[in-house]
Amino acid sequence: MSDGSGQIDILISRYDPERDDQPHTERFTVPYQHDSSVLDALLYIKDRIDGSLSFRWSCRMAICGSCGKMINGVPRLSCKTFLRDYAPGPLHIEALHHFPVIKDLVVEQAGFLDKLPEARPWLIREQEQALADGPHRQSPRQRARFASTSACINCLLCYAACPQYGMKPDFAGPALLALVERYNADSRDQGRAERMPLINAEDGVWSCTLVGNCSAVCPKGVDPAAAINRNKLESAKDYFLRFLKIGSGGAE
Amino acid sequence: MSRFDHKPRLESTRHDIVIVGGGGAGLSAAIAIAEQHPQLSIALVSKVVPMRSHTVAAEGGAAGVVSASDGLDLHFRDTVVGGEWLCDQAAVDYFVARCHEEMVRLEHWGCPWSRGEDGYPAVRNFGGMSTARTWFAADKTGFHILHTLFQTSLRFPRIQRFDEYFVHDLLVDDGCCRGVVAIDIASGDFHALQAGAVIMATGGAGRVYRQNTNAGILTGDGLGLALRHGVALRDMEFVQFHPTTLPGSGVLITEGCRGEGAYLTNRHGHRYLQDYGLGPEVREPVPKTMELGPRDRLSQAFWHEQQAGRTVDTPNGPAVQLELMHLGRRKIAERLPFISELAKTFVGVDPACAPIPVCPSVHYTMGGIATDITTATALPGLYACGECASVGIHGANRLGSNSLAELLVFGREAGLQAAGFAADQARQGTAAALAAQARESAARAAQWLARPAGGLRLAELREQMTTAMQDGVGIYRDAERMASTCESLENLSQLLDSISLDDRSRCFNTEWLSAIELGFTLDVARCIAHAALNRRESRGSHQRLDGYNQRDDDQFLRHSLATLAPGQPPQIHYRAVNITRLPPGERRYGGGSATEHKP
Amino acid sequence: MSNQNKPRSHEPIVWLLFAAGGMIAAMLMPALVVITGIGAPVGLIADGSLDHERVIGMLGSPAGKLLVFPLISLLFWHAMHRIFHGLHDLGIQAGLGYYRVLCYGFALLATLLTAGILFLI
Amino acid sequence: MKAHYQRPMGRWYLRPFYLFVYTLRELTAVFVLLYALILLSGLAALAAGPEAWASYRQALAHPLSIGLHGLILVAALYNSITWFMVAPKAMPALFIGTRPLPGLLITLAHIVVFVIVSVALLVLAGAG
Repeated sequence: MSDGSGQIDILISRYDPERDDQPHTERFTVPYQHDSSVLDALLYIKDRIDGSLSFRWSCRMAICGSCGKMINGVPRLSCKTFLRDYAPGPLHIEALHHFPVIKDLVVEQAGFLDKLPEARPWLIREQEQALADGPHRQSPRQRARFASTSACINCLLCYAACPQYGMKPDFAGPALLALVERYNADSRDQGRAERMPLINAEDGVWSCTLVGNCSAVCPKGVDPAAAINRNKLESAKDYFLRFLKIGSGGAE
Repeated sequence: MSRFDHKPRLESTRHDIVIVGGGGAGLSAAIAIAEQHPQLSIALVSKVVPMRSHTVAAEGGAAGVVSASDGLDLHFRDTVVGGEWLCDQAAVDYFVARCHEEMVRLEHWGCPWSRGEDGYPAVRNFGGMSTARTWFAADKTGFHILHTLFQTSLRFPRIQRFDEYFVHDLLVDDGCCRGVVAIDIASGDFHALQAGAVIMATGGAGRVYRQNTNAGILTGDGLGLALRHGVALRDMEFVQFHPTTLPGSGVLITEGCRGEGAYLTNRHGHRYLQDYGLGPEVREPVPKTMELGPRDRLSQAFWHEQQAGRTVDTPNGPAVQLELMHLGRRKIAERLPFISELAKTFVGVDPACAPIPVCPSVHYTMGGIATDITTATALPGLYACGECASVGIHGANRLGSNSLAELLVFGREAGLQAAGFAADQARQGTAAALAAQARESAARAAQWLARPAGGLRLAELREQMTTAMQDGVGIYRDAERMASTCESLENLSQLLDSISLDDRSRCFNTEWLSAIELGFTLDVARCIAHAALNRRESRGSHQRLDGYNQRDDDQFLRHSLATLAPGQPPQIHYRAVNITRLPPGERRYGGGSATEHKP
Repeated sequence: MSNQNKPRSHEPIVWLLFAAGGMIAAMLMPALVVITGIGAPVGLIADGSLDHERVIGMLGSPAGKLLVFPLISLLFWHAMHRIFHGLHDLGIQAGLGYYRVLCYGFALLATLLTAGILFLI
Repeated sequence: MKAHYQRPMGRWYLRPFYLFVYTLRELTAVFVLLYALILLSGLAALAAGPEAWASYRQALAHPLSIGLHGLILVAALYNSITWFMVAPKAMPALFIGTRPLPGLLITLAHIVVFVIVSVALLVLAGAG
C-alpha cells in the first residue's frame, strides 16, 4: 500500500475480432494520484495513448454497473478499485471472465440480459390495486427482508466469479436468482408460484455448488449465494410437498 | 489483414414509436404506451443497457405532495419561486397535480420506497420545498426507480429493446420526424428505425463541463440531434451546480443529507449559509432555511466563501464541510447508506466520524429541447421528456427531487402523446425517402473512420471545451469571460473536422462514438455560452458580476431559445413566459432578512 | 421468455440426503474419527468396552440401529453427491449421466448394505 | 460478422487460490467416503462374528491406519469449518427488527454446538 502518487504499469488484455484469433497483452504506463481509480487509468490510456482501447463505463460512482473488469484475476468495478492498492504494479486488467469477449474489455452480456424475463422481476399481484387506493402498506421490517437483494446493480461481477456459470452458460446465475428472491421476499408480491419453475429447474438453483465466490466479489453486499441456497430448501419443499397441495393452487 | 469485410451494412425496421434513451423518462414512456396501446410496437433505443442510464445515480428522492398539511398549490409555489418565475406555470400546475399518482404507480410496480412505522412511504425535506414531500428509497432513489421501471418494462413483449445502439441522426420527411438512424455498437453496422413518432429521452449534457456529477454518457446527444433538425433549445444558460459533490470527481453527495439534517460549515466550523440570507441558524432542519435552501443559493454561497478564503483545501481544490456526525451512525446507516459508502470509497471519510469535503459541480441541464406542455416539439412527430427536454417546469433553478418526478409525469405524457400521433399517421409513401436519408446519414457517420491519421486528438478538443465552459460559464459569470468562451467554442467546432481516430475498426469502436458525441456536446456548449452571454441579468443559476447583478423582469422574464444554423454561431431568441397565477415577486428563503447577498 | 416449461430438477432428493449427511459429517465426524480411528486402536478407550459382545449389544439395540443407520448411509450420500459434482467441476461433460447413476447408485447400494447388515446384527 | 472470443475454463479449480480453497472443500468428500467405507466394513465385521471383529480392530491399530485416520481427521475438520461458514447462506434469513442477523453469529453458534457435541462424544467414549 503506497499512499502517494507515481507511475504504475498496467497490462491490458486486448482483443480485436477483426484481426485477432485470441487476446494478447499490451503494457501501458500511467501516472496515478492517491485517488486514481483503475477506470481513471483506462480513461487516461484511451485519451492520451491509444484511443482504440474499448471498455464500458458510465457513472464513475459504483451504481450503474457498467465498468466491471477482471483486475489481477478478481472481478471488480474499475471505478471503485484504486491504483494505489496495486502499486508498484504491474496490474493486469482483462474482460470479465466467463462471458464471450466482443472487443478488448467489452463482453457480451446476453447471457444475463436474455434470461431476465425468466425471473419474472416485477411485482405480481392476484388483484392489482387501483391507483386511487394509494400505496400498499409495508412495514420497515417487511422492507428489510428484500433490502439487500434489491441492491443488485447487475454489474455481472458475480457471473465472472462463478465457475459453474463459466462451465454452464445456461445456468440462471447469481444475480438472476437473487432477483427472484428479491421479489419473492417482497411482502407486496404474490408471484412466488410463477417464479418457482425457474428456481426448481436444473439451470436454476440446482446448478449452484455454493462456491460462495459470487457473494465475496459483490460490490453491493447482495449475497447471491445466500439467495440461491435458501431457495434450495424452498425448492426441496416444493418438490416433496407439491403432492400434498393438490387442489390448493399452491403449485403450478 | 482483416477477417471481415468493412462494408457498412444498413438494416431497416419499422415501428410505431421509437424512444431514444432507456432511462427513467424513456422507460416511463415505453411502459405507458405498452399499457395503454398494446397494439403499438415500441422500439426502445439506448446507447447503454437501460439499467446503466444515469437515472440510476439520482440519490435524494422524488417530489409528490402527500401529507394533509401540504397542498398542490404549495408545491406549485415552491417550484415557481425556486425557478425565479421563469417556469411555465401551466406546466407546473399539470406537473404537481400528477406527481403523487406517479409515486403510487411506482409503488404498485414494486419500487422499494422507504417506509414509516405506519407502513406508508416516508417523505423527507428537500431544498426549497416548504414541507417534507420528497419520496425516497434510502439514498438510492434513482437506482430503485430505474430498476423498478426497467424490470416492469420486461413484462411487455411489445417493447423491443435496442440496447447499445447509438442514435446519430433523426429521419425527417415531409416536415415530420419519422425515425432515427443508429449504430449497432457491437457490430458497427447501421440501423434505420422508421416510426410514426419519435420520443427523445436522452438525458442532460453535464459533460460539457469539466467537473460534473454526470455519467460519461451525458453528452447531450438528444439536444444536439434536435438542434440539427431546427428544433430550438430553451433556457440553456441555466445550468445547475449541485452544492454538495466531491471535489475533483464531482461524485454526488445527496441533498438528502441536508434533508436529514446535515450542516454545511466553512474552515472555521461556521455554518456560513446564515450569512447569505438563509438564516437564522437552526439546529433541526427547517424547510427553506439554512442547508434546506435552494441549490443555486447554496452554490453561490460557496463561491463567496471561496473568494473570502474561508474554504478548506483539499488535493482536488477548495471545499466546505458537510457534517453528518450529529445524525448518528444508526440514522446514517438507515437513511444514507450509499453516501456513507461513497465517502468512504472516494475520499476515505466515514461520515459518522468526520465531515465530508464537498464543493459545487455541474449537475443538471435545466434547459433543453423546447416542448409544449404535452411534450411536443416544434418538429411534428418529435417528442421530448426528462432532462433533455425543457417542458418549462424548472425555470432558472430546479428544486431537488422535481426531476425524478418530472421524468415520470412527462415520460408518461410523452408516451401517450406520441402514441396518439403515431396512430394518426399515414405510414405509406415515405419509406424510400427515409431509406435514402438513412444511407446518406450512415455514410456521413462512417466518414470518421476514413479520415487521415495525424490529426488532432479527440480528448484534447474535449478538454479544451470543458475547460472553456468551466472558466466562462460557471456559477458567476461576466461578459468578458463568456465572450471568450463563446469564441473558443466556435474555434473548437471548426476543429472538429481535424480530429483523427486511433480506432478505425467497426466493432465496439467507442472512440468513433465519442467523436460523434463530441459534435453534439460542442453544439450544446455553444448554445449554453451564447444564451448566457445574451441574458443580461441575474436570475436563479445564472448570476452575473458585470453590472447585470440584478433580476430584470422587464427585459428578461422571458425564455431564451437557441437555434443553430450550419457554419454560424447560435442564434438566441426570446419568448414570453406563461404566467397564469403567480405574478413575479421576491424570492425569499430563511426566516431572516430578505436582502440577497450580492458581491 | 417463459419459464413455465423449464423441466423440474430431481436434485432435491439427493440434495436433501447430501445436506443431512453434511450436517452429520460436520458435527460428528471429527470426534468420531478420533474415537474410532485413533483413540480406540491406541487403547485410549476404557478396556473391554470394545469387545464384540458389548459393541453388538450397543449397536444391535433398536436405538443403536436407529443411530448407526443414518450415520453411515448419509455419509455415503454426502460424499457421493460431492464427488459427482466434482466430476462436473473437473470439466467432465461426456457421460455425466452415466456417472450420475454410478455415484448415486453406489450411495444407494451402501445404504442398502448398511440396512442389511444392521438387520442381521 | 461478430467473432466473440470465449476464454477456455482451463484448470479453474486449482487457480486462483480462492477457488482452490473451494476445491479442497469438495475434496474432503473423498475422505468422508473413505471413513464411511471403514465404518461400513466395521459393521460388516461386527456382523461376521468376534473373529472378524478382532481382525478389523487389529487392522485399525496398524500405524498406516492411524496415519490415514489422522488425514481423515484433518479433512473432516476442514469440512466442518467450511460447512459452518456457509451455514448462514443455506438457512432461512434471520432478522432482528430491520437488521439481518450477522452470518458470523450463526457460524459461531454452529461452532459452539460442534465443540459441545464433540467434547460430549469424546468424554462418553473415554468413560465408556
